[in-house]
Amino acid sequence: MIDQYVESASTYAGDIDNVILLILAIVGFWFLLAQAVFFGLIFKFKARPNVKAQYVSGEKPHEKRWVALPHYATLVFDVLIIVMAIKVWHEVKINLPEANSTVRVIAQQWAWTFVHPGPDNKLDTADDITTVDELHVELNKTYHFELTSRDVLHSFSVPVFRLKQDAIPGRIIKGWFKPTQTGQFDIQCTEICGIGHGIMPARIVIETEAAHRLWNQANAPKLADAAPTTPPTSAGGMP
Amino acid sequence: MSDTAHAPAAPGSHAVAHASHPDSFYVKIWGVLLVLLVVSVVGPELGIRVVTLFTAFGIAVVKAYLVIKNFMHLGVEKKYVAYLLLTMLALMVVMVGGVGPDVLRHQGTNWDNVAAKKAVEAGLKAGGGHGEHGADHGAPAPGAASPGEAH
Amino acid sequence: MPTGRLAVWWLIASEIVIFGGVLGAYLMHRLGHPEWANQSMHTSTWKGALNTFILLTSSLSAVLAHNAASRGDGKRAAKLLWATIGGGAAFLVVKSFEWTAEIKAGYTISSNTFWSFYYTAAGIHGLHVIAGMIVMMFVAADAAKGKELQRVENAGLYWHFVDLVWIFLFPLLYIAK
Amino acid sequence: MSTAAHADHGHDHAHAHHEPGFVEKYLWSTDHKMIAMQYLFTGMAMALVGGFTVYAFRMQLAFPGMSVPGYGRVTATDYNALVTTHGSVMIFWVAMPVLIAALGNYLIPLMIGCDDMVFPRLNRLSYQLFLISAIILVASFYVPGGAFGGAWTSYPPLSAKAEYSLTGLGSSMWLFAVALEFAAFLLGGINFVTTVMNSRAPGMKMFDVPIVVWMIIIASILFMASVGPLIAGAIMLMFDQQLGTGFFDPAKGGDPVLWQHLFWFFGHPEVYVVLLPAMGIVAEIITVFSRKKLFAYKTVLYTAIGTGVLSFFVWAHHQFIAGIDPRMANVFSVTTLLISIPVAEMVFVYIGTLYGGSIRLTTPMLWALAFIAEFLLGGVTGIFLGASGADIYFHDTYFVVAHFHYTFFPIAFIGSFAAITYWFPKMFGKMMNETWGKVHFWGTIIPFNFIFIPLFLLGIRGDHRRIYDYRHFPDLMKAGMQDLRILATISLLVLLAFQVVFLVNFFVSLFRGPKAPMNPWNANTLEWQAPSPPPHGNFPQGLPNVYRGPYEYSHPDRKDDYWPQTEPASEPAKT
Repeated sequence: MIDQYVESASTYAGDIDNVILLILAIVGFWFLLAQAVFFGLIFKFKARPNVKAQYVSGEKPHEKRWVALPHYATLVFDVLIIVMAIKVWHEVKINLPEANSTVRVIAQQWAWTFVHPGPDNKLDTADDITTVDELHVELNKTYHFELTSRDVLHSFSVPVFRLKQDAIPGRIIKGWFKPTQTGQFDIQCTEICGIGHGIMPARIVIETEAAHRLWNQANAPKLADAAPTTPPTSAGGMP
Repeated sequence: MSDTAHAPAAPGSHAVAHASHPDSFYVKIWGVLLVLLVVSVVGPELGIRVVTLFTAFGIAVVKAYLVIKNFMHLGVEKKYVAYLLLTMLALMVVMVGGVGPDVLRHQGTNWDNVAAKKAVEAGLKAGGGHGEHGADHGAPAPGAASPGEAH
Repeated sequence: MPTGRLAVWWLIASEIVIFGGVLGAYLMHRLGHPEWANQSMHTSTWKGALNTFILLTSSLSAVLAHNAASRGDGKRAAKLLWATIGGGAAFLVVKSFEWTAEIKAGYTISSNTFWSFYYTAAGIHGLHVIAGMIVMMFVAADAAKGKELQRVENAGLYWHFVDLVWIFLFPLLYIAK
Repeated sequence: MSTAAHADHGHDHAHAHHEPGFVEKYLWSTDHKMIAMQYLFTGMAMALVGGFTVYAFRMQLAFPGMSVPGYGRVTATDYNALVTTHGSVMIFWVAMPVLIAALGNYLIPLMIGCDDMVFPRLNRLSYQLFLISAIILVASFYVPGGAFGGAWTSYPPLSAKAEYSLTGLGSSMWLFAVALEFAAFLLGGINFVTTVMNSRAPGMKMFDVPIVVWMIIIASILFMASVGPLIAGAIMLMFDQQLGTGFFDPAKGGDPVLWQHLFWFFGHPEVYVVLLPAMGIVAEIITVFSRKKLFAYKTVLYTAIGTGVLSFFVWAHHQFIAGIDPRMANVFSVTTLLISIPVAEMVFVYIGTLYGGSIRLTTPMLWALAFIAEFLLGGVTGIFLGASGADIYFHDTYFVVAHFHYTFFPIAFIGSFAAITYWFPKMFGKMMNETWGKVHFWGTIIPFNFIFIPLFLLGIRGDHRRIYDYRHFPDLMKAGMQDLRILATISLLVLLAFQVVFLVNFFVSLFRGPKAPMNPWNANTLEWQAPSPPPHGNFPQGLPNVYRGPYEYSHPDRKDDYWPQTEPASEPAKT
């Protein structure tokens, strides 16, 4: 359902969409049923002259059953939803698959700094590529990200990945994604972070292997002037 | 909920309503509390961790029990008051239980509180010696603003 | 149960969660920060112990006041309440000497998170001491005239609770080093 | 039980031996009904503040950069302050005072058959603290730097440091106002609980207490039990702001996540604090207007208590992606979905109550039914957010905004309108105009859905919250998205315009309405056995005795389809 509106560009985007779809199907059915019963009762039992309302205490077992049965149904469907949701949660947030590469994401008021590992695919080396508000990743490669913030809370959200994680100053939070579609998409800050919260957009650029190699070569700092242009530890509480 | 000021009686030796305790009874309780206070101050001086914990916090619980039972007369109060107070305490346990994994611990699944770890490390290093601590008070604990040597 | 006493119990219940919030937060930080031992060693155990003694004793006079009031002896209840108020005042005097010494030594509320908790927890408790003293002044004035004797017990209950909080603050802030 | 209480507080308020002056009657009163009116009118005034802020920032969203008529250009700073104020005002200064304080104060003594609260002066103090807090909040708009703009959750470090928020004074005023408001409601809650425990009319047993009173009591207890840590947190945050401490500052050894926990440990029970009284109001109204006994009184009560207890175990679902340990999210996901069971059960019970009834679609009944219909949508969309896997996508999008407005709007407004239209005859002794009441009803309900259904769609498309201008995000300006924003804003304007109908109807009925009889709806509960409006002391013919539960409608042994709680069983049925 979601992918009709927002592209699905990561391996787990489809799984999250499926959980949402499952919940939609379950609660949608019960919602419509409850509304149908509700409006049906209102029309059926509208006041008519000389018809007295029934006296039902709702305390007798056969009356209580009408509440108890939907109650058990709710429990069963709750369990189903919990199982599906937690499965996806583990996939996205708890289990990190082996990474091909790691990027560092540093949030601050009101910009994103992305540290790419560069041609040698290692962070904290001289050829790291640091960009502002633009993250370059390669198609079909598993990435880890290390997320932190320099000042207040921010949130790293990539809607096409269905990924969202708050950045907290003083903490490093790890996560992963694997892009499955090339293109340029929005990165949002989804945690209010001051007056510039609304002007904190960034873009993620997902490239093919060849294009990414070219970008790496074009942007990697020349080793001669590497030291001044690549601060290995900017003031982000990063290693 | 009845009109009577106090529950009729608790079983056993407290069958008498609390108000009829003579003054000397409360003085005795006070004496016990003072003895406990002395123990709780002296105990930690021994420097044994278990003894410290027991004398400091175990005795605090005993003191609290004595005050609640005898001075606040909870023993002869309506039962629901005790349940109410215990519920509030239980809620605090729930809160600490829910918050602890994030705040008490400094790392967990896929996250690492580097600022707190650095603060611990720097604090322990600075506090190695005893005595001249007037000097290090002003220095702010290092944190996220200055990058760490985390891994 | 008389309405006044019932209300005091509910008040105490809601105060438990307020102190529970501060102390729970402190406890979690304290357990995660072993280096705070280097700060807490600068608190004065004997001043804390003295204050514990003062509060325990004022609790005794509060419960004796209640005993007097339940015998209908308003005059004695009022005297004992004033003794309790005196205990509260003595507590505050000790506290102010203690804080003055610590601030002079450079340990202020913003030096370090341990000291922030130290001043905040003890400060909130101190405000409760002051509030209890003010309430007891009104109750004592009435009791001396033989009026509203049931309030002696209610004020006493609140005072015992303030004492209880201190019983836990003392080991948390002073003894655990 | 009542004797002790009455003896205890008899001295607290002189029983009007002299004619009180204007100030004493309207501003310094200790009468629970007058204090209820003070809360009601303050709440209505604050609703206008909250409505004005939403008008200004929705206009900015639909027509970015325009000069909003009556406000001017909404800058990024203004936008944040407006959003923050809207959230805090609607929850703390509208929903809480109207649903709990105003209705609690008005209904509790009348419905349990006593002459006043047990602590009338405490009650007055509670209102005064509340009024001061409201004034401080509004005043924060006029201080240098402007009002606080860090959202109603006030997460540090943004809220803790002026260099981040740029509203040093505004942040502190906001925080102080909120803390003061909590203190006011703590005092009020203690008063409610002790009153109901000690001052019930003779014969009124536990299960004879009307559900709305039970709900207000459970809500007050929930509030008391949950707000403590946040009061402590507010003091700590205030020290962070003003004294330079570092409780929530990682650079000083603190932890910003702690505040989130303290906030939501209160914040989630708070949802039920306002939900339960609204549920109680609906229970009263649907029984009266379907002439039915409440289906399974005890079940309603137990589910309410169950909801209250469970609500203390679910708070961290607000923080799934906020940096808590992801394993804890599993625990909170389970508890969150479990809380759907008692809440759903309550709704089933209300639907069950309609069965076999004789339903009269009066204005209050329309509101009560609309509450159920709209709240259902709010409830089921909560499942998406409580399920951790789905929440990754929906967190902090407009889906969340739409979800909680589908719960809070029914609670704060539909519930309040139901209560006001239902108890108006008792409160003011005048009948409200039904026709205009229905015009207002449809003029509110229809645009309400046209505001928030588009917001659900925007949330699904990835619109995130608290953004003052979406033109910075190319993916959020795709075809049709701005149209949805404009649709929501236009619907809001329609909804706001129809509130004028309510205000006019309210005040015209208040001064010119036909006189209300004592029991215009043929209801059972005790307040309808007092004159309309009740005088000081409530029951001039003497405090009532209670002989039965509150929902004995259409009893087969009786000719009348109602059976007041005060009518002795032995007397022959009235004809």
